Amino acid sequence: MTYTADEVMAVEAARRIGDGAVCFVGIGLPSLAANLARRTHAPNSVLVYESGTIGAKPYELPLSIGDGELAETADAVVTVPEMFAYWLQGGRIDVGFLGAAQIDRHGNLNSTVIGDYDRPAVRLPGGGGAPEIALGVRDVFVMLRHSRRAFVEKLDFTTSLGDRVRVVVTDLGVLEPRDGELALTQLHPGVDPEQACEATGWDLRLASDVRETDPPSDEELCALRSLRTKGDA
Amino acid sequence: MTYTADEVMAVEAARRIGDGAVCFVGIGLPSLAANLARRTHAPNSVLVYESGTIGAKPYELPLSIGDGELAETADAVVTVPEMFAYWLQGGRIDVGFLGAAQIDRHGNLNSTVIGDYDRPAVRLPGGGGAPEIALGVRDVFVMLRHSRRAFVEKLDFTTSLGDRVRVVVTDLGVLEPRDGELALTQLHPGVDPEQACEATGWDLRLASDVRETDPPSDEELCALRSLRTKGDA
Amino acid sequence: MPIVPLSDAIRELVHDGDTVALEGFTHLIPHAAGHEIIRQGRRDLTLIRMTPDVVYDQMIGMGCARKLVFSWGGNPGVGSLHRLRDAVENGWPGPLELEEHSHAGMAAAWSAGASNLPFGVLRGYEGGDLPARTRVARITCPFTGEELAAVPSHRPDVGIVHSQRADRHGNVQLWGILGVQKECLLASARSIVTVEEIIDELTPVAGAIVLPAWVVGAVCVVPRGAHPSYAHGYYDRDNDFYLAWDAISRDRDAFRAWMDEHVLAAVPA
Amino acid sequence: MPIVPLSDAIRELVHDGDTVALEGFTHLIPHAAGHEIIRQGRRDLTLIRMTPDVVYDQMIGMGCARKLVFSWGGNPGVGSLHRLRDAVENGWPGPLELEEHSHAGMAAAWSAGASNLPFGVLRGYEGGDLPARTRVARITCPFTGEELAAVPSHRPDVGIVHSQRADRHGNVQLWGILGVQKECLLASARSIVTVEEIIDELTPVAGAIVLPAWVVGAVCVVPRGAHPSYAHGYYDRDNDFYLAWDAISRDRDAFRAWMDEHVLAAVPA
Repeated sequence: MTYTADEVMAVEAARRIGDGAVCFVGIGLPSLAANLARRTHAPNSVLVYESGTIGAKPYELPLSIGDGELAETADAVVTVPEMFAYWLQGGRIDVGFLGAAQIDRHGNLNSTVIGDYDRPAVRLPGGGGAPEIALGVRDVFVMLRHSRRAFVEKLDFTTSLGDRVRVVVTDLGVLEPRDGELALTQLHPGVDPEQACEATGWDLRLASDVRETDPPSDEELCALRSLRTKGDA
Repeated sequence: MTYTADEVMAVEAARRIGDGAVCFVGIGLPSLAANLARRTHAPNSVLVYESGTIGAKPYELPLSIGDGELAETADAVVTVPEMFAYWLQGGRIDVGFLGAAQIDRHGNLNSTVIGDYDRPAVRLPGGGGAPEIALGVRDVFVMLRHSRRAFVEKLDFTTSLGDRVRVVVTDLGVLEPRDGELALTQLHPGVDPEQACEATGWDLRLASDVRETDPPSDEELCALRSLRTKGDA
Repeated sequence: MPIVPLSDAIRELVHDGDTVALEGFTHLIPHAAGHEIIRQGRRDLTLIRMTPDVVYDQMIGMGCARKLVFSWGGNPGVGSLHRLRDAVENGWPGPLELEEHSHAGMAAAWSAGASNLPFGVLRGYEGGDLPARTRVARITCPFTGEELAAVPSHRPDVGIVHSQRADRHGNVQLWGILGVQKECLLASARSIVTVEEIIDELTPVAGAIVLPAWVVGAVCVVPRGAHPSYAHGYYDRDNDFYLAWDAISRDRDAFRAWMDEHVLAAVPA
Repeated sequence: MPIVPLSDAIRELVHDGDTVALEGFTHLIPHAAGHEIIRQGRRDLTLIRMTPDVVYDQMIGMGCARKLVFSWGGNPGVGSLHRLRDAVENGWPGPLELEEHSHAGMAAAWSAGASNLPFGVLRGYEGGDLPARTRVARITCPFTGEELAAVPSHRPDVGIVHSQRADRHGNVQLWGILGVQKECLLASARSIVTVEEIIDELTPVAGAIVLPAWVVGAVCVVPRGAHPSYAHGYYDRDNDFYLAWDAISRDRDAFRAWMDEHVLAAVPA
């Protein structure tokens, strides 16, 4: 089966979710990846949405983080203050997904502004849960489409820190920390290293063991597409 | 109808609960008084128990603060941390009832130890909610049987402060703050001032306008007795 | 205050210059109340909300707000809030001051406000550029010496939430995703709750919370008062509207025309 | 850890010298778990509970405890805990160290523990003799300059609670008076939940909370495991027992005889 760049991102991120992992997921690609993992190799993974739903099992992908189906299918619904205090800060989350407008070589993220903070060229939505997710979960997974605009030498604003970023899944490949900075460790099928370097605003290092991503299997693609009946930004 | 000393205490305390007052009640006489008020002149008063039940409407008096009927009849049940943070500390309680083993002329209370703290003659249950009730509600009502052992010149231990004590209802009469200390303002029917002074460990002042408590009416006594089908320590 | 029309509640309780929070985490967002504030032309409001979305975009675009206190200001699952961006990037229709937090910080500030505490404590605001741009302080644990973050609590003049239903006494019941609605209401000096319906007696619902009448200011009956947000058990989220809002709100004139037709010309609830 | 017999859970998870909390606010007090700790002869425990009542009286009288952290230690509606008093007043069967708080302080310490914070903040511990006798510090609001109290958070080695039921995966459901059970379980390094029954699937119950299996240590099926406390929806509080305990516990020999017959000689759950 053929597949899109977004699909390979979702599939590759999903593969890295261990069965039983407790995942703090946002909307969009992270929600897609986490739900895919739950439908394939990680049926016991737990989806936690910051809206307060713990163990949500949506049949369709939610458009927003607070869709009703999340509450209806959850093991528990807690208030937002409880979610952030008892659950995220409580250190109970294994994997946190983050997106951003910009990332640097250390995995620091910007989701606040492009340009100067006081007179921004683009005012982005802001950090939301990211600053504390970035420090409060065991492993941070970043999902971000690869471009020089996004993979920058210097962030316009540091919204969250990269200390716990274990993997960055892009539409071209995968970056992981090696010797203190993110290096390319995987390329998706049909992508060559120059493409990834070209789309990166810093001098991207290639890991010594760069490998090709296994192409999405038919099973993965079917499971993924059956999820995508609702919008997924 | 004839009545007991405990009954006149409960009736007199109940009378002082305004309709609509939100009352933080403990078990025993306070619960009896607050429930009586709700059954008589103050049907809109709200009973809050520190176990987390808000707006409880027990049919029978509970033996403990956490009896199931309190939860079943409550408008809301909240956790104990929420009760103390959002509701008591939140400043939403009008009247808090307190008992104690000892009281001094300023309304300070001891419910911790008799004797030295480290080698007590009697280890009492301790403060429980009292320290923060004493400072967190608008008006503190104390209910305490009158005796020299309880009404003392000097507390063995100060568990809670008397700053907001508005009234002390005893089995002999009523004390209220006058010119910086508790003075006798009411005597129950058949009690003479000497009895009250004799039962007080400090030189009890009589207010200039000491009056006799209205005897419990038949209606009050009937309502009270219909409540007392379960134990009430 | 008894059960009153929404227009009366807004007139009496929301004043120019007030700090106002219309809370809701995707679910139960009090859109109708926001629209009434717009109709009544309130100005210079400081708006607080974790996730300002379309209704705050509308209030900002209509010039109600002087300042926004928030942690994530986007159209969930869609993208930007164009009126918010226009205000911040271009000062249209007027400048908008921002006080920006993380979700964890906002949540702690709401809990602290509901608890009558002046600040909330959390592990957060460590590193990055946010701490320098917001109101946060470091605080030291007196027992362990650990450093933590302190955020000032939220104590709005008016808190506004939407819920499914109330009884005739004004006891309010709310279920589904609970967000920070209870905290918002308890932290506020005055409050308004819009409800889908009034019933004789509240019956138990799994997952529901009840806010007793004596902590609620005004209760206003506004069926579909959360639309295009949703009311769990009553109607679904109008995802199409959120998608459509992206185009409506990109252009100042299109935005004004839409507001004129759908909000200003609408009959108050 | 799967669903296991109570005796196995206590053996594996509760060690001599541990800090252990068997929480419950009158409702759902884990008596059976306390009895198993007594049967297994644990020693030098630091016991935490807001309202130590009969089961703690029993554990103290049987010599399990070195220290008690609490806010109200009585027999609710009845009077004293005579074994607790005998330990404090006479050092029998051994000395008992006390760390005494107010309910508000204990509640804040539980919330802080569940939140992975080293301390909780509250308005309290102002004046009186308690602050000098306990672990409390003053803390200053960095924004307003107000002085507040800080209490060290509770972080027990083991938290033990009782609840109505769990499903086969170990997801626990609990309703009625909620107390501090969730906080106790989340604040503890290890945890044990005794339940009335295991069912195939948890169905919604108004007012219920669910603790997912992945935050719960061991689940043990112990019908009537809260008796003489109660399990809302299963059985009522045995008020007569609480009244009877007053006489049983006044006398050391009567107490030992009762414990021998009803606890030590009983078959483990």
